[in-house]
Amino acid sequence: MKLPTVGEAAPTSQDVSAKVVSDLSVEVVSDSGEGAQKCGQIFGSVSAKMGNGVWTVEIIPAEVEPPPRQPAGASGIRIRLGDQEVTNWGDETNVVVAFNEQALMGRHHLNALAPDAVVLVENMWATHPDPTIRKEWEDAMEVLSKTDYRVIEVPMEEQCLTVVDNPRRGKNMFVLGLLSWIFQRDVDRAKEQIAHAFRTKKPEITERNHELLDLGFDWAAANLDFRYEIPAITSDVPKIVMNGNEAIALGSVAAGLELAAMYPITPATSVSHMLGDVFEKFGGTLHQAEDEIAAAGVAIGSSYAGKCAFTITSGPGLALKTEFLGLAIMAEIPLVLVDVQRGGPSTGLPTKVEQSDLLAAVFGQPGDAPHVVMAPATIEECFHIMTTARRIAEALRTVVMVLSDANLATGVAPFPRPELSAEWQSGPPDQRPIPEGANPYAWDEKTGLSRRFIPGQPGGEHTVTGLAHDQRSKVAYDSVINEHSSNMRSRKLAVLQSTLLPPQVRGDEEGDLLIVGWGSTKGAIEEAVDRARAQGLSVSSLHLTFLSPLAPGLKEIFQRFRKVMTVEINYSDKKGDPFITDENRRRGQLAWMLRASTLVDIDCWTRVLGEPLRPSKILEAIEGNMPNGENEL
Amino acid sequence: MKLPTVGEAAPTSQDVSAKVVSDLSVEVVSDSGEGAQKCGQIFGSVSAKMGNGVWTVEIIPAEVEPPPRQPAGASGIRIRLGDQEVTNWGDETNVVVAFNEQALMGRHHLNALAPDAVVLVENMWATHPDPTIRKEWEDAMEVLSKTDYRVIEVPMEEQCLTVVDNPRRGKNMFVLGLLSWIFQRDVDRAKEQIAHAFRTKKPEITERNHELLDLGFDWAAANLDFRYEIPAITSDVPKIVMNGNEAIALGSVAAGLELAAMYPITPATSVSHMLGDVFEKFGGTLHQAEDEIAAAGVAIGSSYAGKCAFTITSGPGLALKTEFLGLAIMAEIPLVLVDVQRGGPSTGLPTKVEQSDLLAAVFGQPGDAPHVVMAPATIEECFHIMTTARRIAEALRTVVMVLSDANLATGVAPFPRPELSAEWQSGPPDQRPIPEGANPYAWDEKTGLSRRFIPGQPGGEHTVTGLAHDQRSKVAYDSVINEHSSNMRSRKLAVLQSTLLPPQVRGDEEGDLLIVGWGSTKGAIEEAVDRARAQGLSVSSLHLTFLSPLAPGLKEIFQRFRKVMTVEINYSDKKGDPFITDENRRRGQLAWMLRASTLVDIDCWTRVLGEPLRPSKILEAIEGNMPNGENEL
Amino acid sequence: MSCSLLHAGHEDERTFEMGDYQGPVARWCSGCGDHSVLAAAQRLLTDEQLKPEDTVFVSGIGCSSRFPHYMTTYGFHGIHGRALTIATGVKLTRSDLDVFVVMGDGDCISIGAGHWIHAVRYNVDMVALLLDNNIYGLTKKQTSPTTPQGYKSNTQPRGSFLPPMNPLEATLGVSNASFVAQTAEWVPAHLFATLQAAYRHKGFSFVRILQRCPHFTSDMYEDAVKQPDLVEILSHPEGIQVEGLDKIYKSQIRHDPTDLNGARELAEDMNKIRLGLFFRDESRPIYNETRTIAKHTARQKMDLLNEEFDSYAV
Amino acid sequence: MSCSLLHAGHEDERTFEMGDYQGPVARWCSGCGDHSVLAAAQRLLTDEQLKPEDTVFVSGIGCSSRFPHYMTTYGFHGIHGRALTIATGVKLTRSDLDVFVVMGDGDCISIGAGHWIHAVRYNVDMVALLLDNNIYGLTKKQTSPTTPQGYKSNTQPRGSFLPPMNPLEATLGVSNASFVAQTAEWVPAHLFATLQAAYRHKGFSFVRILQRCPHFTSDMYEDAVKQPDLVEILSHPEGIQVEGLDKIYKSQIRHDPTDLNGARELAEDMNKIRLGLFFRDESRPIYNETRTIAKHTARQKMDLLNEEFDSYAV
Ligand SMILES: Cc1ncc(C[n+]2csc(CCOP(=O)(O)OP(=O)(O)O)c2C)c(N)n1
Ligand SMILES: Cc1ncc(C[n+]2csc(CCOP(=O)(O)OP(=O)(O)O)c2C)c(N)n1
Ligand code: SF4
Ligand code: SF4
Ligand SMILES: [Mg+2]
Ligand SMILES: [Mg+2]
Repeated sequence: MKLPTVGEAAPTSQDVSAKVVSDLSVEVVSDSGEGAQKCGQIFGSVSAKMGNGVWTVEIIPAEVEPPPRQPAGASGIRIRLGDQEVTNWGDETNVVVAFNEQALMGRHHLNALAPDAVVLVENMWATHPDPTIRKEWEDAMEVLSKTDYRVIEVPMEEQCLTVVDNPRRGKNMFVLGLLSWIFQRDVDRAKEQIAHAFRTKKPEITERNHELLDLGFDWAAANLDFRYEIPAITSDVPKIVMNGNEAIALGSVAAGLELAAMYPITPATSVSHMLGDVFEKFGGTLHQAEDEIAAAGVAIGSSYAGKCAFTITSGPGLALKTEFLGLAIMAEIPLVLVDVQRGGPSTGLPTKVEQSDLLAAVFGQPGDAPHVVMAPATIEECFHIMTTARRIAEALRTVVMVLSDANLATGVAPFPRPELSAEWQSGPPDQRPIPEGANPYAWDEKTGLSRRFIPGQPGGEHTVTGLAHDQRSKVAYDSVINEHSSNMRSRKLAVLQSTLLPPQVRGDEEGDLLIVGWGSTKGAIEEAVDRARAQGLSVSSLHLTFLSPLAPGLKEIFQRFRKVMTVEINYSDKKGDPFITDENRRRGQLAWMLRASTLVDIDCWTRVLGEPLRPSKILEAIEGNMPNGENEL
Repeated sequence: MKLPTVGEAAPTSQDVSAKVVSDLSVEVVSDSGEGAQKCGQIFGSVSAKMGNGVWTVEIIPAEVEPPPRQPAGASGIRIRLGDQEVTNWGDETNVVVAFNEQALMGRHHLNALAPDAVVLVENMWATHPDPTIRKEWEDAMEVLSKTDYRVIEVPMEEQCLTVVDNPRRGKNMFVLGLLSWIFQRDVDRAKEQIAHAFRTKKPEITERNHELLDLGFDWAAANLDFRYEIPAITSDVPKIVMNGNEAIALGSVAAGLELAAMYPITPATSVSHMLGDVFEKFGGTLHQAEDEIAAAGVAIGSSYAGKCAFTITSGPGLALKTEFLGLAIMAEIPLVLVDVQRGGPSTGLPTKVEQSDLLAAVFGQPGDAPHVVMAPATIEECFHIMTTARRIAEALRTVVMVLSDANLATGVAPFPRPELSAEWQSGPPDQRPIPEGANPYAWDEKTGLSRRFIPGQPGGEHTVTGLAHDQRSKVAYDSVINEHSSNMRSRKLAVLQSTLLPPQVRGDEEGDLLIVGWGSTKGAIEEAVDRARAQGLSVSSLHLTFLSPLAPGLKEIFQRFRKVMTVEINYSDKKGDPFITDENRRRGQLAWMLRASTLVDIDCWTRVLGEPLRPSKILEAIEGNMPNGENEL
Repeated sequence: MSCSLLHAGHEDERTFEMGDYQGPVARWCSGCGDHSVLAAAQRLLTDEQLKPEDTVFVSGIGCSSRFPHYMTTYGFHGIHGRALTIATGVKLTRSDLDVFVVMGDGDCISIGAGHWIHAVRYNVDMVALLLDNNIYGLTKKQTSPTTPQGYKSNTQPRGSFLPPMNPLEATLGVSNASFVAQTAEWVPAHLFATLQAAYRHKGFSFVRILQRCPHFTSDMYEDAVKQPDLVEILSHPEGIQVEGLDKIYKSQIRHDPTDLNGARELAEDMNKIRLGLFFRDESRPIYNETRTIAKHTARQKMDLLNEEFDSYAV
Repeated sequence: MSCSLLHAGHEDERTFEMGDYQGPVARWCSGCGDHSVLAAAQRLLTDEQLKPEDTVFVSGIGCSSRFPHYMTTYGFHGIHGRALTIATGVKLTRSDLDVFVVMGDGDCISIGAGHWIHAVRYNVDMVALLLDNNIYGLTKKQTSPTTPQGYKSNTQPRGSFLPPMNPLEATLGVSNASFVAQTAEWVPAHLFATLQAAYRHKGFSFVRILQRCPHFTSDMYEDAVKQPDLVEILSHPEGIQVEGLDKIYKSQIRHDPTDLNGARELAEDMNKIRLGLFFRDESRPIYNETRTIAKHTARQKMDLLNEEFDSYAV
């Protein structure tokens, strides 16, 4: 996959020849409330419908509505298009449309723009009555002039005023027209999408927006000298497009989960927004509890009384649920917990991505609390993992944690439309009588598995407890019983592990370097590894879905490579930093777990930049960490 | 150290020759409320005063006052005496005094008695009006007759009635007399102790108890044919005697800690009982909060506004404090947390010992949350560790966790009286003005250390936050700042680690087997290792005080032994159990950490029996795990 | 919880004796007030002929929270302070079950305060019993929020610093409260009548039960037990009526349970121990009935989901 | 918090202007009610000439909890729902500091409910401000406990299921409550007077501030803002007196702030928006003054400790 380069200006005309590129990123940025996101979403789905690979991700400021025209307040969206499936947000942006120069500067400061990016910026600020604003504009242009960007001023305000009297509400559709021309998007499709997006508003709105779309399209045709063509993927697999949180919400419906208890927290909340909207119609209940502890308690009570329930949260909420998780594990009550990870520790970076909850998820509960931890790697997996999680939770009578993150939560991409099967759903709670003498914890000596008794089952009456207990669920302080029951709870993980297959290596089965990842970084890692292999480097990658228990065969795989290194979005001490030795170095969280379980000297390359990893940075890390290469990063 | 054997019955007489033994355990068991513990405590301190090594530990039923005459309801105390310092509760009991045969059976079922134990049991039940009770007595005697115990019936009730009309309140003193004769205790010392114990009650009580003491003493003299002599340790080091929780309470005073915020939880609560009593007179405040979360918040608020504060809890409470710990670490607010570990997971075994909170303590907080974790190994260390913890917390501006457990909390033993130094206390909070331009997080680039600004300091005004922030404590979502501040918080651990010395190996510096332990198991492990070495086995032991960061030099030490094995009171899968493989085996918590950090194949021998490890069992484990030995346990 | 409704339709030949609800011997101290509450609950279940399999007792942690272990119904001995959250989950999922919650004063009023306040507002149809001995029992005598000011404990050995929290007053201060009553474990007839009224109320029934803890606070209710005139009974045809109770408890006061302000004034003044129904309002919205949740087969759900996909189709 | 006392004795030449308390530009939405509260607080500090270094603003998490960042005093931006616990720790340790707590409705009434109830009872000397916009702002429009029944949000899109919690009523239900007031951010004069009364009260001052959130609930207080007659002012010489406010707010009601039951009745009926001092009682015990803590030098402490050892000597 090669990075696109922007062609030189041809004389402005209707028939500008389009440059063919295989992969390209566009950003639309503005102050919040100007609709840049809506514009990008429509552009993205039109592109998807036209057969491109698409990944869109929103650029969200930390405040709800920060002061206007501030770099830190930039609000917008990135759309990455490709002639193949796009699995991640990519590297830098090639084309940027900015509603004001400050939002643009915000992106510039974050190195979000490619050195040769094409920048289309609203120029009303150059002539703004307020002198300080004019000054800000000049300073910004001064800075940009020192870059290799190609900056094109666009009179958005002026143009939109010909159609609407408050352009603040219309610019985004003008820009959509602009982009439609540049990328040769099917204007009718765009209009359909607009109509759909505003279906709840009155028809005039849609008409107005259609006009603005045409306006932008025509302006571009008359004034721009470059167009792009990203060849379509020819595939007739039906697809649906959504973000990871929507996929989790619909996935939970597919899994037959019927109660979700949560307390709002970014970036997990949008799962419950979706459920709040549709869950009841599917027979589900969304309970917004008074806090995360209560949410866990309600979910556990619900599971105890019937089907497996679930709770949704992020780091700080995970922390609060810790005690209840121990109870569910001890009393063997199935529970699914979704943790949409964000930047930590503490409140950290609430809207940004991180993979720093792994160790807390696996080891965070006081006492010995064996349970299952999994991580989806794609938006599609966000959907399907809910069924797997629910099934394991019920089969093993334990807690299953699903670790997603802000990258999957906000990333939007198409994936094959699932072919639903009723088997994915669990049946109604068993209400048959319990045979005389059967026990609520009749652990199978070999597997530790046992059948759960559900209220309503005559003869199954018993009291579950978080205290040490015997097979009859009677409180027991006896040494032998405590050893045995601990043993049975732990055994279940070994049983699950024995059913797992070793993960598939991507690339050669052996070589110089193996990159190991988990969760949302899969797309970026594989893109980087592919690029590295294209450069002739002997590198492969491995991605883990099961973190507890770990999949089998890892040590064998690791031993076939000269070096093994994890790539994670969490913190690790850098080699060579003051006081850091191989002995005291704090490593990436997965690296650390793999070292303990395989005793292989696993290195790590991790970053906590508050953004998804960029394939190009991972590529640099690979180049810098080839066992024979010097200057390891 | 050899186990004592009880001599054959000599003709009853005043001058029974005493058998000299180097180490012997006594238990007094009864229904709760009969004063067995008081009896044992006085016996223990008299023995300590007479120069014996002593370790006493209470036998506490799970309920406050369970129904009478039930094996599970046994309440009492064990006193282990030695001619050397006694560092743990030992193995089995050699002499048992039981107020009823059911309490006795309770101990028998738990294998608490040595095969050749001498059993002195109240015989009023044999002739009790209630036939079921008589039956219970007969059945019990039937069982006991099949053992090698030497059972001696004692007419306690009958005897006590000659002095008091309600023997329920007097038997314990009669038994104290009994024991005083058998172990040749100084009766005057015993009477002093009684007087001290009942100083708050009216004098008649003391007189009555003195009479009962004499009565028991004389009865024994007239009816028993065996006495023991445990030679005294000749040492003139002044000593004090208390349990681990009392040591933590007084240690916090010595450390200059001035605010303790807690919520009651077994087995940690007695620390606060002691503080509730004495803290105010030392200028301290004990705050019983509405829950553990609030306790953490109050302690953090207190630290923020002045001196380092602390909070005390156990497993379930640790879980609840998780979120606040992340905040203290992120905002770099010093905090000492004492976790008196109990059996888990969940409510588990509230009154029993376990070492299962290690991983949760080190890794339990979502996000990257570097902090310090230490564990005292003796009651004496419980006292001194509080000063170390407070100092590190303030020097590093972070959280320091102290992991004690129920074994140390309830064990009572003498230790050298600390020679107090005013330097142990921190000065009053700095209130000097802050120089222009100084920052609240002016991290030293090399060490990550910085000076804390305390409210009241003019010019130091700033807002601390759990959000990502820069040196000025301003909220910052910038990638570079987040990487850098994460780096600085982590660096502090490496700096601390660089100041630590490699731990001392006990025994040879190299050999076949190295036993590694942490926390309260030290005494039992070293006793077992000494016995093994006496048998000629090539085994040494290593005990860790620092768990995060780990002390330096461990890998080098480990590599000098053919096999390294941790001994811990927490759960691990047993080799050879169904489905358990070397790959999926869940190991002891310390073993797991050491594997990750040293990549040495460290084995573990762990138990969760709800009781302290017995030296004899550790010895068996050593024998079974010698690299050359077969049948590994 | 109007059981009649719930059990309508069921064909069930069984009749239940008191013994059918009695589990193993309770391991509370002798003389502990919890024993009487247990007996009253078992009597209630017998009277109402509740099916053991359709009845769930949920508790937190504490002496009182051992309660479910001594019943033969389904039980959930949860964690400290969180019983109400678990019970809410049970009822949200299974409105057909009768749910009882047993909590201590530390459990409900201290660590559980947030859940307690919100459970009152949710008004989920269940019975919540606060076994209030004004002390932490299981952990051996620490101050609780309801400990009288000046009363000595192991954490406040020179006496509790503050005036006690008044659970009735606080509950009455929460909007959507629908049933608030107080009774005493040493007045079995009144205790039983109160449990019955609470059970028959549709909505969240909060019952504070004054409970003796002879082991740690033997003096706490000594006088009130010895001198019935220290106790005042709230009487009203709409309230909790106990035949012949006025023989022993002469001081009675008429209180209409629909009068919220009257209830608050009675609850506030703590000079007298008042037993009875302070407030009841069956018209308050019940959280688990405020929504309409579709019932579908797995197939139907999957079909619906498939339709849903259309709006995400590329 | 009677500052006069606290500052007695100090020799300090400085005088402070409004600007001395103003931090960086607040990043709240334009028109957000939080801006007015910030201004009022800064005016209060100026009026009372509080030393920035001796003043601490503690908050939880939420839009409103960004408050301390926009002041130039010491500040503690804590975690969601726990601000009151942190503030309690600060005041227990440093009674010489003036402590203000800023919370949102989700922060204080939902996740923070337990701490809120207990803080009212502790009656620690500080000012607690509830910035109540009846919604979760920072997380983008979810139902809060004070959201009006039927009001649509992202988690309850068909309308809030339950009647809202009434923070005043609940606070008044907690024993040992000592200061309970309500004001509105769009009535600056009343807002300021209320903050001042709260600050000057010795004990825990709970102030509910009705706050507009134009971004998510622009309609919430629209009418009340436009039609002053929908608002009723509690007036009393002992209450919160605002010069000339009666010109705009004609409907006034006389209420004696020592009358607890009157306060409850006024708080309960939600047909009118009532602003003013509902209840005040300076005689309630203050937790951080209920104990006598010895003051010693390190040396003295060590000597005492050494004596203590004697009773453990072998
Ligand atoms: C999270 C947590 N904190 C603390 C404890 C310890 N604990 C057990 S019961 C209890 C309080 C007991 O008092 P109460 O709730 O009044 O019940 P009672 O024993 O008096 O019936 C406490 C603090 C615990 N088990 N879990
Ligand atoms: C433990 C925890 N749970 C949830 C969140 C997410 N969160 C941040 S602010 C907030 C509520 C905001 O509403 P409110 O308290 O009313 O303050 P407002 O924004 O309206 O001023 C929530 C749920 C969090 N930061 N921490
Ligand atoms: S301690 Fe008190 S509450 Fe607990 S069982 Fe004994 S008497 Fe009952
Ligand atoms: S979202 Fe509402 S509360 Fe938050 S800043 Fe904007 S207007 Fe204020
Ligand atoms: Mg209690
Ligand atoms: Mg709010």
